Amino acid sequence: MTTEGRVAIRTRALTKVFRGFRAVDAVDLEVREGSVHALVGPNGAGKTTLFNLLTGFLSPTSGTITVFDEDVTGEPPERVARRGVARSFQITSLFDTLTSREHVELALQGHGRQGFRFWRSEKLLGRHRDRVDDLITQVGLMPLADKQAGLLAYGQKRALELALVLALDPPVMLLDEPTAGMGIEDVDRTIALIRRLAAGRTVVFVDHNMHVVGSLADRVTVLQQGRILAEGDYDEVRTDERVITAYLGEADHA
Amino acid sequence: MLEVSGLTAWYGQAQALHGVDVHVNEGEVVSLAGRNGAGKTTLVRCLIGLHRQSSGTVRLHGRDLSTAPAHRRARAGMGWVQDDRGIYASLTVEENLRLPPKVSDRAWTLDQVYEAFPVLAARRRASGTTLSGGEQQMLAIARVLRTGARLLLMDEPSEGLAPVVVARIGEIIREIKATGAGVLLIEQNVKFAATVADRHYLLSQGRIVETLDNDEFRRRQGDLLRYLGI
Amino acid sequence: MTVITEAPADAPAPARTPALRWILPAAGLTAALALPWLVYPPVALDIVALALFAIALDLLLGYTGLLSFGHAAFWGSSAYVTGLIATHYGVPFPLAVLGGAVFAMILALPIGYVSVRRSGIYFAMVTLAFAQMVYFIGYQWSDLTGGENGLQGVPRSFFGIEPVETNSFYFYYAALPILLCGMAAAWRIVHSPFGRVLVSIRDNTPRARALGYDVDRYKTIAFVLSAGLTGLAGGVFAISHGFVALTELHWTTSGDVVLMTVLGGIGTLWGGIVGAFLTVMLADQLASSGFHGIDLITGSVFILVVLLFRRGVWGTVRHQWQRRGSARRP
Amino acid sequence: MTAILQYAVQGLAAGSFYALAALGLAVIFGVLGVVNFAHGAFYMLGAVTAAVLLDTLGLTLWWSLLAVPVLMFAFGVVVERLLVQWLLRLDPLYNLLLTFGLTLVLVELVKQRYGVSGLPYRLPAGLQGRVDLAGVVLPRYQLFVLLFSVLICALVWLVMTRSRIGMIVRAATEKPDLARALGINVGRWVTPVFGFGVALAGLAGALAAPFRAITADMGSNFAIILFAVVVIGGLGSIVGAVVAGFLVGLVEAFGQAYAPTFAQILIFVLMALVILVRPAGLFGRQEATA
Amino acid sequence: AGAGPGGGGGAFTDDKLVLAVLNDQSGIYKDASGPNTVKAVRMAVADYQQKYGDKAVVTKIEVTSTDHQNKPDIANTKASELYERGGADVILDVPTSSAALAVANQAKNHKRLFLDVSAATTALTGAQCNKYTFQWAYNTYLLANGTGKTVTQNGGRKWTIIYPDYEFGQNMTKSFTEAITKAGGTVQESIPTPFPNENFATFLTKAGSSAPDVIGTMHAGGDLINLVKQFNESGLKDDGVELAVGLMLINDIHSLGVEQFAGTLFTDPWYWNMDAEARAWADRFLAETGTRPSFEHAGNYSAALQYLEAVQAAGTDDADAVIAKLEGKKVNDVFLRNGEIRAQDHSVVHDANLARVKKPGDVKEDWDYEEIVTKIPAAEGFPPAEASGCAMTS
Ligand SMILES: Nc1ncnc2c1ncn2[C@@H]1O[C@H](COP(=O)(O)OP(=O)(O)OP(=O)(O)O)[C@@H](O)[C@H]1O
Ligand SMILES: Nc1ncnc2c1ncn2[C@@H]1O[C@H](COP(=O)(O)OP(=O)(O)OP(=O)(O)O)[C@@H](O)[C@H]1O
Ligand SMILES: [Mg+2]
Ligand SMILES: [Mg+2]
Repeated sequence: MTTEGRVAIRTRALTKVFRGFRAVDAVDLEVREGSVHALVGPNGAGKTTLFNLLTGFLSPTSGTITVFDEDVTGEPPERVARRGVARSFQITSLFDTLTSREHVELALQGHGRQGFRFWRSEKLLGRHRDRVDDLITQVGLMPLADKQAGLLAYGQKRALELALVLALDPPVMLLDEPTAGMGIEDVDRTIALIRRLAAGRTVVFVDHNMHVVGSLADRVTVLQQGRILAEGDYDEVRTDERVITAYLGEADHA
Repeated sequence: MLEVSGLTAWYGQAQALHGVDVHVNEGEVVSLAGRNGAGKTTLVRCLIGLHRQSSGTVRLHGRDLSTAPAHRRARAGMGWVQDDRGIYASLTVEENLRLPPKVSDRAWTLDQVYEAFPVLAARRRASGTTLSGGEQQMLAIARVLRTGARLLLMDEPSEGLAPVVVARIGEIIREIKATGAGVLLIEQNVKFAATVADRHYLLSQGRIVETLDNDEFRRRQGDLLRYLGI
Repeated sequence: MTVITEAPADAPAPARTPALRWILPAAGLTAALALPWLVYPPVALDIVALALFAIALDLLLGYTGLLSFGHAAFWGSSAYVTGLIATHYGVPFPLAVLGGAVFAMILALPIGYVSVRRSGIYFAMVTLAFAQMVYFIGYQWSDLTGGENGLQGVPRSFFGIEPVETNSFYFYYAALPILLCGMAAAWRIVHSPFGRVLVSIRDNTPRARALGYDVDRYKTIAFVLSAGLTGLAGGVFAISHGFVALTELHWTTSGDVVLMTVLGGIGTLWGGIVGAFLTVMLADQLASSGFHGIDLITGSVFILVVLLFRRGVWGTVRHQWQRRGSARRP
Repeated sequence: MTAILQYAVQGLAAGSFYALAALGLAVIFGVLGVVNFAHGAFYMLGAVTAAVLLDTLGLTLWWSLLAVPVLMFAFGVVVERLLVQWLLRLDPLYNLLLTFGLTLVLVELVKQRYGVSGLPYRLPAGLQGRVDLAGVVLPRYQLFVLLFSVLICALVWLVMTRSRIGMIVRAATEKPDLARALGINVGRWVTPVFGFGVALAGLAGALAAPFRAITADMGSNFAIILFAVVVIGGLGSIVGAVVAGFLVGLVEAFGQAYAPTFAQILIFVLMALVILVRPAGLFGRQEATA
Repeated sequence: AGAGPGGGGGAFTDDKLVLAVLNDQSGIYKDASGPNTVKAVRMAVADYQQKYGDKAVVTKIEVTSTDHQNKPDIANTKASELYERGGADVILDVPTSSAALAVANQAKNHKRLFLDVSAATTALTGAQCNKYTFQWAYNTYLLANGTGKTVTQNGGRKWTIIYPDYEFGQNMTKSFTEAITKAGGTVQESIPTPFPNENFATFLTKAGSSAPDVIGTMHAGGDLINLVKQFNESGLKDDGVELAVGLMLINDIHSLGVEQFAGTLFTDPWYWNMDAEARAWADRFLAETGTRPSFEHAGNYSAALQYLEAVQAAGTDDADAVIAKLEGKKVNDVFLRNGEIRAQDHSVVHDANLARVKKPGDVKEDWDYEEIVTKIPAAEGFPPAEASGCAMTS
């Protein structure tokens, strides 16, 4: 708990308006360094929009974003990514003609500006082989490592999506519904994986699976209609009356 | 109402389905479970007529639809909720709802839809794909209800939905069932599947390996989890 | 060579046997050396120059997913600059060509910088618009370019080596290395870490950005590199012909070269050579065949290729080869 | 002052051709996702057809304005069934290339059949002469062209945005598979829409016959400007195509009046500016992420 | 010269003479010269053979035809190939100035003849002239001087010129302005237009606003037709404004119809119905091709015929010897009236005509479109040799 004081991501009065519709409305979010922070809320609460703002895919209507106390408001996605903030996508987003292996290589070479070396051979990338194999094994795609991503089944794509983020080895990871579309066994494996990787990193994730939220999150922020409805640890939030009516419903959610 | 026998499907030279036999009765909800890549999506795409590299017979209400094109199958009463939702960006929410033709007199009216999903009413003029992931899922379900299809093929309808909404969808499925329609439900969420479905097919590597009724399914949950990874 | 556009489903891209890796370039080189014995040397040179042009275009189209409908701007402006340098400074032609290529790259920088912000059909339109502007400048600035009449009488000086300067047969061999270097450069770019990034941008731009790639920068660099190679080809072309016509800047030139690329096969590099060869030979044969209406044939070929052999000539051959290859390996 | 007014009306009249043809281009793009490079050739065919009808059957412009769109519609249907439909699911690039090839063929065929110097055409008497509107003297025909095309544009816009047909057509093109699965017979819609877009281009051509050179090449330069028009208006945007069509007409007219040397390049400068400031065009839907 | 060495022999490379027509057989110049030019050249060969019979110095004469598709690069490569591999002794025609200039360069490099007919740029006989290149039929100076001067003298004093803003149009405008001013008229305004261009409404409004007697247009081909149509529609004609055209071919009138052009003034270097001799040849041409000849067809016939005569006189196909026979020769034939092949600049000067397009009612037969207003003597139509700017080196 020594790292307590540092804040990985902080937003101040962050607002995004789409043609008069306030998708994110004056959100003050604080994510501590080293924590695993869950973002939950009803559909359309603004979670993905908030992710898009944090990663530069949308620029805010007003408000500021800082990453480790540096202002990143309005920076383009690649800049934000190079500051060590990596994200996964809720709707799967891969390179259809590249194989799983090439995906991971691509993510790995991003560092160190190797990407601009148009005069070098791509065999240069062979040096990452061990890490690539390791990452692909971790997400369980080893048998499919040389299959083009466009030909994978949905769940397999989700796994690859995760591998890509892991490959960036980022200090801050933003995961948008990392377990959506996975079977329970895979979900549990993914939870274990995320937990393992979370050590020494900051993770923000969105998930509708309360099992996942419960097993991973140190802290939970509940959004509703673009605003923060509640915040606290899992048990606090889960028993919060407002959260139950707005989001969880009456049923039992283990 | 739906009888499928000997359904086989390929992707190029890779066989994705091996002689699948499935049937759904009127007023019955049947779930189809299996781990990622088992062939669930492929199966429903074959049923609706979008995966052409397949063979086997598909009958609906005794009518042979094996060679019918997709739009004919839809007219015959099949409704499909796509796994990636398939919302039209070039249409507004309301246009998305108005689009499908009515195939039976049980088709939902716009009012019914808006009552069941108030979010959609609020965003009716928005372009379809500006909705959030979960809202799009609701729209996709609502859109099929607008046709009044007698057999619904739902590919992971609860994915990405807030628990309250999942519960609401469970209710809707039961309502539909009460009207005598049949539902073939693909679900990863075992709990949800167990609460709405009457019968369960387990699909593994393109084959139906078991058919279970609800009690059995509940009883063997833990065992199935390990065995099939669902 | 890894397969980029259309790999056979399921089969991992078959590894090239080492023998094949050498056979193909060797065969290509032999063909290039033999060409002026088989066809009229200036025509042979047109083929090789346009092949490099098509390859440069493929670098953008096939590997970055950007269809430029304005590459004539770089081809033509390099031709003019090369011609002007050769006329006014009398330097050996490779130097003049280099000057032209550098100019094309300088010109491509602002154009690329602006254009790559758009993709798909918009990119094609923006590049077309810029090319029209360049055409217009070439057109209006007739003191420099000779306007409609073209830049006539470009000398072909080469260290005073008489045969090269006056005989197009020897000139071909003097110019060939420049063009081959250009092709080798294109090959290298495609098979570099940089090339890998280009492909990822083509497939899914937002995702590439999320991985930290400054997409616009990559595209701009690709654009400038492509323009440079195009310029190299345009410069040699100008020297070979001894004059530069305004048509080199016209959008139809861009269109012709897109045809060559598609005909040969998008995303194959080698296809550019095949496409250029077929197109040039076709035009050349038809010119003296007594058949009037070359566009009838060009157009029909275009339609047939797009409808029936979308992979292009080279792409289809390669595809068949790989199918056979993977069938043999169970 | 009257000069300015005069230029404005002339610009709008010239813009009518762009607006009509661009409308067809936009409908085709919006609905099929096809960038129809052959649109200029269809415009040319419209004019040639009008000239041939006059020459062989003695059909005057009035009849041509009816007959040409009908014939061109049929022609468009044939082209779609024969060629375009095979590429609908692929990258729009392929159809761009296909129609590029088609343009070459069509232009060449007309050259072979009717030569290169052009075909004669005569205006019906009712449209000859000039009208004087408060000091602005205009050829009567220009005025007619302007009013006629505004009318057509408004009609098309109504159909595409307000009718069920428009909705179905948009859906069928965005996700044809899904539309099928929803019970819509996609094949039935796409073809007529393509034919309709072609008919609009043909109509513009017929309208141009009395005061443009009717040659095989008349469409090639026109097509390039047409692309600028739809890009300015926003590809696939119906209102955008029309507004941009008239706008480009105006820019052209005033450019010609006050900076003749730069008149043509002005349009491309305008296009570049629009794309930079509003990437999706004046009326286009913004792309997902910039 | 008289009878040369009879029946050929070593004086001819490959024992034959090759006349190569290089022109646009598919593009915009197809109708004006194109394939029918080849037939005209064949007619010249036949006439030569008939005239000399056994005395002809060469028996084997070939006429080849090549399509440059209106692309200067192709013209350039093809010219070089024709000289090097096709055994061409002379290249004929070559429309489009840039193509003709490139071919002239090849002629110079290969030391073989090039007789330009269809390209009008004065550069061929001016700054870029060379020993092996001749310009046979016309140039921009002739067009300007013919039309500009004569129309002004006939009363059209106030001019407005509309011209396409490129080399050809600019040169024409300059030449016209000089000619008009010299004849005592004024050019009130010269309006450049883009090229190519379809919409001339604005330009015509502008041109009409200064109430000129004559609007002069320097456009050609499709642009010319656009302009004429829109001129007619603008009603300027009713205000008494005349239209004078810089370059017009009879095919333009044919395709657009006389009524659109009726009354238009222009310079025609040669008209098929201008006299009995021309008409007789035009009848033969009609029998061969099914249409009436343009001046370019006749020009090519003349160039081929005079070339053959010079070969006959020289007794060889050696270019330098043939040129020696051509230079300074005074000629009269079907096409050339008071013709002279000037040695100084290789411009072939001759009398031309100022023509007016007939009214539909006056047309008596097909292609009977022109009425000759006056003759333009060679000395007035062409610039004096000293003024050409040609420094004839080889
Ligand atoms: N377009 C395709 N080409 C080749 N193979 C494919 C294609 N689509 C799917 N497959 C393969 O077919 C198999 C079945 O895929 P399908 O999408 O039906 O699985 P699923 O059971 O729906 O999985 P998920 O739960 O992940 O959605 C998988 O192994 C997948 O890799
Ligand atoms: N580009 C856009 N234009 C207009 N409205 C938008 C746009 N993007 C998102 N919205 C709206 O903003 C709201 C928040 O969307 P967002 O995707 O952030 O929700 P979410 O919390 O991620 O929901 P889910 O859990 O369903 O994915 C939604 O109502 C959506 O319709
Ligand atoms: Mg979301
Ligand atoms: Mg699935």
